[in-house]
Amino acid sequence: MKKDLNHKLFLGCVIPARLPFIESSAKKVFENLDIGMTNMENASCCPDPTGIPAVDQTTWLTLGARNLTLVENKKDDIISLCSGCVETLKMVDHTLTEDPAKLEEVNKNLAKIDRKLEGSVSVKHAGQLLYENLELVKSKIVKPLKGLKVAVHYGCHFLSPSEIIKWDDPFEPKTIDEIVGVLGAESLEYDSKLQCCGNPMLKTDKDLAYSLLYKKLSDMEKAGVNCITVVCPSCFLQFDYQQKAVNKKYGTNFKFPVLYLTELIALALGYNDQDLGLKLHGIKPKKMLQELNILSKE
Amino acid sequence: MDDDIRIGIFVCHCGTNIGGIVDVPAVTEYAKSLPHVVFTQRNLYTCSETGLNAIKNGIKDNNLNRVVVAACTPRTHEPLFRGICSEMGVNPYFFEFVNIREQCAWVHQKDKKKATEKAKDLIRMGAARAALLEALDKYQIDVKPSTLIIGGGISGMSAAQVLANQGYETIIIENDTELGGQLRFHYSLYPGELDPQKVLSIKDGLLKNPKVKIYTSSKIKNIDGYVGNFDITIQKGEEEIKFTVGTIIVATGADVLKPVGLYNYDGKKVITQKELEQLIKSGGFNHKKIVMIQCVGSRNKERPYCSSICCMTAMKNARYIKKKYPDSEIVILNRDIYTSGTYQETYYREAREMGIIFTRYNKLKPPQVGKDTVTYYNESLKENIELNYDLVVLSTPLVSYSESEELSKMLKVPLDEFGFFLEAHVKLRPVDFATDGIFVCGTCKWPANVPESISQGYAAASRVTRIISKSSFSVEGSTAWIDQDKCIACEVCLKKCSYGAIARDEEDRVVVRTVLCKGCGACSTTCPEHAIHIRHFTDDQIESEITALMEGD
Amino acid sequence: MISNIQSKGMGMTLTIDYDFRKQIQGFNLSVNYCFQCATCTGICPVAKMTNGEFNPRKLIEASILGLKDKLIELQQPNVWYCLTCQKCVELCPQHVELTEIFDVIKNSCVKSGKIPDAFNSQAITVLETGVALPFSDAIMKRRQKLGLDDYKTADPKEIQTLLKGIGFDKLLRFETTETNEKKGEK
Amino acid sequence: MSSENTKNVMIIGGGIAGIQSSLDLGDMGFHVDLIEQEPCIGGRMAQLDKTLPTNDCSICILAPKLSDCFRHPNIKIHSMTKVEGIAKKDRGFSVSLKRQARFVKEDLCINCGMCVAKCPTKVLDSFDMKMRKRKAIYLYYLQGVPAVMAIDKVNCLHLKNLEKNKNVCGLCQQVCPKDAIDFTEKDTIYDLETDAIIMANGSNQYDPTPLYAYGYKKYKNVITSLEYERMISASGPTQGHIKRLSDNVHPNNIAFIQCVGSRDEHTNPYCSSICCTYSTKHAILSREHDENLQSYIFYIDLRAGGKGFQKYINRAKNEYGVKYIRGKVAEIKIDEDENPILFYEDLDTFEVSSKKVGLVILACAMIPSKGSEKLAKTLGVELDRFNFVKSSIDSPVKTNVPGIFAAGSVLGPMDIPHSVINASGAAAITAEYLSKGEK
Amino acid sequence: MNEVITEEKSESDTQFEPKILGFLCNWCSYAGADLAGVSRNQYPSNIRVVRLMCSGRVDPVFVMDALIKGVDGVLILGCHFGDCHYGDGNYEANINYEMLNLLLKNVNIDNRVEINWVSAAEGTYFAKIVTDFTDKIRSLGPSPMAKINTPKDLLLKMKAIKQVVYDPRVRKLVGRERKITESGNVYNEKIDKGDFILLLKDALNAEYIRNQILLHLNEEPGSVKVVSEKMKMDTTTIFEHFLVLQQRGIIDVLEIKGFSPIYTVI
Repeated sequence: MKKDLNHKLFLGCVIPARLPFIESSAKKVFENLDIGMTNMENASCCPDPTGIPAVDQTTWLTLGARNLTLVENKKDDIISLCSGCVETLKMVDHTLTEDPAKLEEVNKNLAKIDRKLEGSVSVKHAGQLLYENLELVKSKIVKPLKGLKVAVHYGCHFLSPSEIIKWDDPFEPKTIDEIVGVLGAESLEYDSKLQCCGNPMLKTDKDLAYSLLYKKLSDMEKAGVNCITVVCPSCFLQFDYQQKAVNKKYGTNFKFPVLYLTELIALALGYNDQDLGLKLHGIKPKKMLQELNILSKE
Repeated sequence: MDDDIRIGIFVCHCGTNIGGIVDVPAVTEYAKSLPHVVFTQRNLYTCSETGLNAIKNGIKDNNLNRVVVAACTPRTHEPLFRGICSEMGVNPYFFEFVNIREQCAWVHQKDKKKATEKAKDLIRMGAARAALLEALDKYQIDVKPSTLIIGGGISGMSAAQVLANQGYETIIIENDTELGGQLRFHYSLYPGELDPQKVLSIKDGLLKNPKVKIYTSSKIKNIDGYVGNFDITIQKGEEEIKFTVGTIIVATGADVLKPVGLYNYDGKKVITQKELEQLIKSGGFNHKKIVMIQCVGSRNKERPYCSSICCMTAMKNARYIKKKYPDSEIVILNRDIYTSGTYQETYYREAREMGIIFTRYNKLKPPQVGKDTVTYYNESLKENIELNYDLVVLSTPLVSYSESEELSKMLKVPLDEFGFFLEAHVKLRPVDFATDGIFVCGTCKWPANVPESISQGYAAASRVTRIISKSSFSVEGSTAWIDQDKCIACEVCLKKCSYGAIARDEEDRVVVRTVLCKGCGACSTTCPEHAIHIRHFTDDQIESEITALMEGD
Repeated sequence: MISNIQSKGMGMTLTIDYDFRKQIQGFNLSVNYCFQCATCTGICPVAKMTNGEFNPRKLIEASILGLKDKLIELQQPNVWYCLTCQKCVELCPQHVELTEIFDVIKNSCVKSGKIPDAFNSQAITVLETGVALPFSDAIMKRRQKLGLDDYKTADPKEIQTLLKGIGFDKLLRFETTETNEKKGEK
Repeated sequence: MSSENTKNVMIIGGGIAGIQSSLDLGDMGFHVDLIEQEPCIGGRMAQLDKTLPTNDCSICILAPKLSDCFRHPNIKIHSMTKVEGIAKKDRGFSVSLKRQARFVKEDLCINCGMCVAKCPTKVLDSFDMKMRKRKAIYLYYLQGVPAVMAIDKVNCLHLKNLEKNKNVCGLCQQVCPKDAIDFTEKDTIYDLETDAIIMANGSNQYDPTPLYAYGYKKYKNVITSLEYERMISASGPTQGHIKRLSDNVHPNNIAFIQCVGSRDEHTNPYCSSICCTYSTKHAILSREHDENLQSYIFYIDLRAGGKGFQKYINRAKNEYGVKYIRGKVAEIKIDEDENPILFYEDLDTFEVSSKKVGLVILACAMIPSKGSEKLAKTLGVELDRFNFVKSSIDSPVKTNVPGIFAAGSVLGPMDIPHSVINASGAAAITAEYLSKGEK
Repeated sequence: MNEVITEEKSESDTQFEPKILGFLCNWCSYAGADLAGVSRNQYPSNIRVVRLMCSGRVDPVFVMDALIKGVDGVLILGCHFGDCHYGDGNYEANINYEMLNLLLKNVNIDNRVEINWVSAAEGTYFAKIVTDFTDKIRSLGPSPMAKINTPKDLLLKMKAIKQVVYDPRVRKLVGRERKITESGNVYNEKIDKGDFILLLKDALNAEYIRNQILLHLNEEPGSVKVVSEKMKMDTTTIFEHFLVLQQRGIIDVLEIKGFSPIYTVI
């Protein structure tokens, strides 16, 4: 990675406007590791790679390109907590550097708002940034997450399309599992580990979205996990808020707390549920964490 | 050598391999007692220099005329000991090998007593057989250093080129008016869109080469003789030409199936790939919507084989058209695409990239060719799709020429069920016939593309050179011969012989052409009159072993 | 669910729409590379869940042949069922960029007025606010509680100028009422 | 030309192609140096159980050729030898060869196997695809030629300790009845003059480990076709019994997956040509081993262009109940008993289904052999984009270097008949090349 | 059957050791036997091997010769179909074996002759075949022909069979018919011989009876009635065969005793 770049945190839509506790956990972690990070202001929707390009690819490209113009390339790089945002920005960046004609067309449109995109911008998922600083994380651990049995959900856009994301292997990913391991928790294998959480399907067919989620939850149960870790707000929404819906539809009783990766790390770094606002989760992790003495019982 | 039989038996310890199990001293002692045995000896390693010298001295000192070695397997060491015998003036066929290692000591390690008994029996059998062995000579025949190549296509010409350049007299006979074969009808060759003329240019070399004689518009009339000396009669117009050659290469090629009665084939709006090539070559091509249909008349009940070159040919033509007329629309209806190999698959991918449509039809619901539309059942969607066309091109397989039948009879070599020539062994002798001195290459054997046909031509040339690079051809001594007093010429044996080694001679007797005989013995076993004898494996020799076996204890 | 769409238009004879085919190729040439090995369908979670009623391979074959009726009018298979999880893209031995090709098909659906409500409303929100999820007061409070400084997103006006410049708004449906009628037609 | 020919030809690689070229040229009277890096000649064909489409025993038809080579007055076999360098001479080449120490005197060893019985060190046998152990002193394979032992110095106790000046084991030396063991032997480098060269150094099998979706090496019951070839071979590690590596249980059904590492832009874009038919062979043989065993072959396009191949496949369908399923398997998972479960779309029924089987055989692509890129560089021979030797349509066995020719699967994936054909072809072209200017 | 063997094995020192003759072809089965040696596969030592170039060389006459001489079992081993070094010698061996087998059924010796196919790679399999065959023969006990006083009629029947397989007519039939019935080629498709076998059966049966008649008449001239009694068969059948033999000019009437003609071999 290029050390000299200043990290611009691209928050996207879902996290700041729905899941601020993820944002705060992340910021606490960066602070603790003193990785400099400033908000990337004036950003629009990335836009959502599952929604907007379906309506109009040009719009998706242009709007994405606009976001890229917000940072100075070679001096800044974009860090995001959302796999969707990362995918969009990386793909837009890739498409436009590969295809000058498209770039020209996009810039023609951007001109109308006096913006211009030139040169490629480096975009990175926070998960990747943290993995690259794993030694640092290790050194700061004060509360190893002993007894935590984690179902890691990578999610699709964190890995794919691998030729553009150029990060972990889409069929044999290991980075998040390693982080979880370093934190003293145990990552358990489960059958549908690499399957999509089903969140995008909510737009087309709720029932199908639930059955996709149901498959994952029951596999996680079979594996005997006690919580789920994600690296994407959409996945978080799906797991944390739709578990009830699944229980309702299938008469099941899943109650897996969902912890975003930075929340997990924050816990290991010694932050408590107040600091992290864990009570804002759909399924409250507190009790489970206390039982494991990861959170002290007051 | 006088005809009283003097057998020497040498028993090998092979270190402890045999000696550790079989009581070699006892066995050697026993061997002394056998009829005609005048000398026995045991060696630590009969195959070692010391052992071999022991045999030499044994022969010299006791003027032995039969040598029996009881040691390991004849499959590896027989040539060695035979060599020693002939070195000492004992005919190599007077040598008998008894295997007491692989098939005795090593497999009966738990019971030394029985192993020893068995060793004795085996040696007794060997000695009995040795007593009846006959002296044989490797049969030598003169070889004419020349080749007749039947068929002047690319395969035949390639063979001719290699042979002639090595200075061998080469005769090409072609029933068409000029050399070149199917290659003449192509405007380009895949994958490189190479000009066939470049490939055909070897023709000029042949025409110039003094070693090459070419008979065009000629036919084979008669073939007689055998390896080294085939007597050939050919018909050129009115005149008959006779000559003798040492070897023959069959390179008569194949024809492209005319799909009469299939898919409304009319040669105008519905044509074959071959006709399309000629259309393109003549510049008469101007069509926009082309539909090609693969596997027309192949991979069906009647012709259950894949012609292996049609897919590439179709692609070549489609790519050519698409390049020349980018606005043309080409759909290739197929069942499986055959682009096996390195450049082939790339060629296929490029074709798709260019926008040529490949789509799968169903064998059981073949496409319907209408006046100006083709309707087919799309296997990938299971739905009917209608295509407009102004030209339909049918990809038909290569099929054998009907003339092959006649030729195969003259050469006494087999055809397969589709009329293609049948090689001696599908894998290890792909361009040989079972009959010595006759070889096969190119599409008369099986559909092949240009590079394959060329390498087959080369291969045939190589097999020929093996024979004609020597002045004579030597044949295994243990062969069959027919006792004419007993033979009633019932010809049962004729059909038995895989090598065409049995035939009627000029006096109309059924005789073995020793040159061609491989000595397997199938003929003898079924000869009703017991008139056929197999040298070195005679009835007496074999029965003597059986008798000897029962003479034990 | 999809099954009733499936039942439509079976057994009819389809014809190739070369222009539509060119249109798709124009957006993404990789569609040509497909040789129908079906790896995509084999790995597709939705195909598994719907036993092949949603079938990426068929979508590609139909795209190669430019079967517009099938893809846009009948929507069988229904392209909107793609999760964009990209598993097919990862495995495709011929590097066919299925997800992007499906976007092209979806775009054509939108152009012919066939945009699912959820997509439509998300698009409208982005057009009007610049973001997919606007900030509510409740959220603002939470952010403060968590000690997060407020976060300035793009100026909606700028975004509107930009998107209207592209004609994004023309693609969208602003009265949800006419939706159903539209479905009825054609 | 006369049978007393003074010209030399060097043939690199003692597989069926190299053997065929050697025999043809030897018979023409050329002196042939046959270079083989393994202890015995025979190559891939020696590893095969049966050959298609006749299903005749591979070693049965190969063995006679092996001994023909060994006994041929004009052929010299250089086993355990590699090409190190080459220098162009005015006529022909001077090639420097490296002969790896065998530590067994070829002229003395009588292959009695007493040393093997005594040797204490067991090593995974590469000839048996590492499915069985051999000793540190070993015969490369039972029917191998030259039929003499070799010691692999990496594993031999004595040799390993020799460096540390410790004198241990040496049992083989003690028991050898012919004093054939020579621990003092060193690797030797020597030059050889030759007038022409034929590259016949063959090909390798693609290692499917990177294809995580198939879980090779992760799942015990997912093996490669060459491993299966050894498994069904009567002289192989399981004496020809079909067994799952996880539990040695005989499977009831087997799946064969085509185009593993071929027709795939991620790995090898080309078609490996031979897999459709050799998998069919495997399926037929499996059925002959056990008439209740059900085989499934998953394919994209069925490619059987060779002589009798299509009929072979029809036979497999009709007489051996082999099921051909069109559709590439997308991924493999396993159940608790390590039964592989395949996920795929059946293109005949459009079922998106999964199938549980006892054993999965990956029909892996043929790829250029390990050394071949290095060798080509040494010889200055041009390779194609897949690292096979580059040849042209109108001269299929010539390389870009005059006097250097190629035969067999070094030219690209091909079956035995094709290898034999262009091996003989290369022999002819070589003979032609060497006769130039003489007449 | 297996139990029988194990019982026999238990008192192994006194057990009967059969003499077994093996005909092996040079290219596959003999090589397989060698491989058994190289791999040290152990098997009973009873077998004695005669090496031939091809199993097609195994003349049924050899086998009969061996059996009459008292060999307890004969094992014929060739290449698998399709492997034959000479193309199809093993088919020859097989058809000859089938003929022999049909004839030997008449005297219950058929189970003492076996044919099988071994490739050069099947060392272990070779050992197994030999072991199984040896055990089988051992369980059958010594060949009746091996006994010092072999039953006279059995000896005569065996001689008759030897003459049948020696007989030109039968050899012609076997030799010719196969090619006709055989549709096989090197791609070793199965050959359907059903009808041919039926045909063969009748022919063999007839010749078997006729050759017995000849052997009886060789001993002493006799009438149809006498010979029928010796052969325990009905006079009409025997009479028909007498006529055939007479037509062939092999036997003729010597004299008329009472009303019945006495025949003798010319």
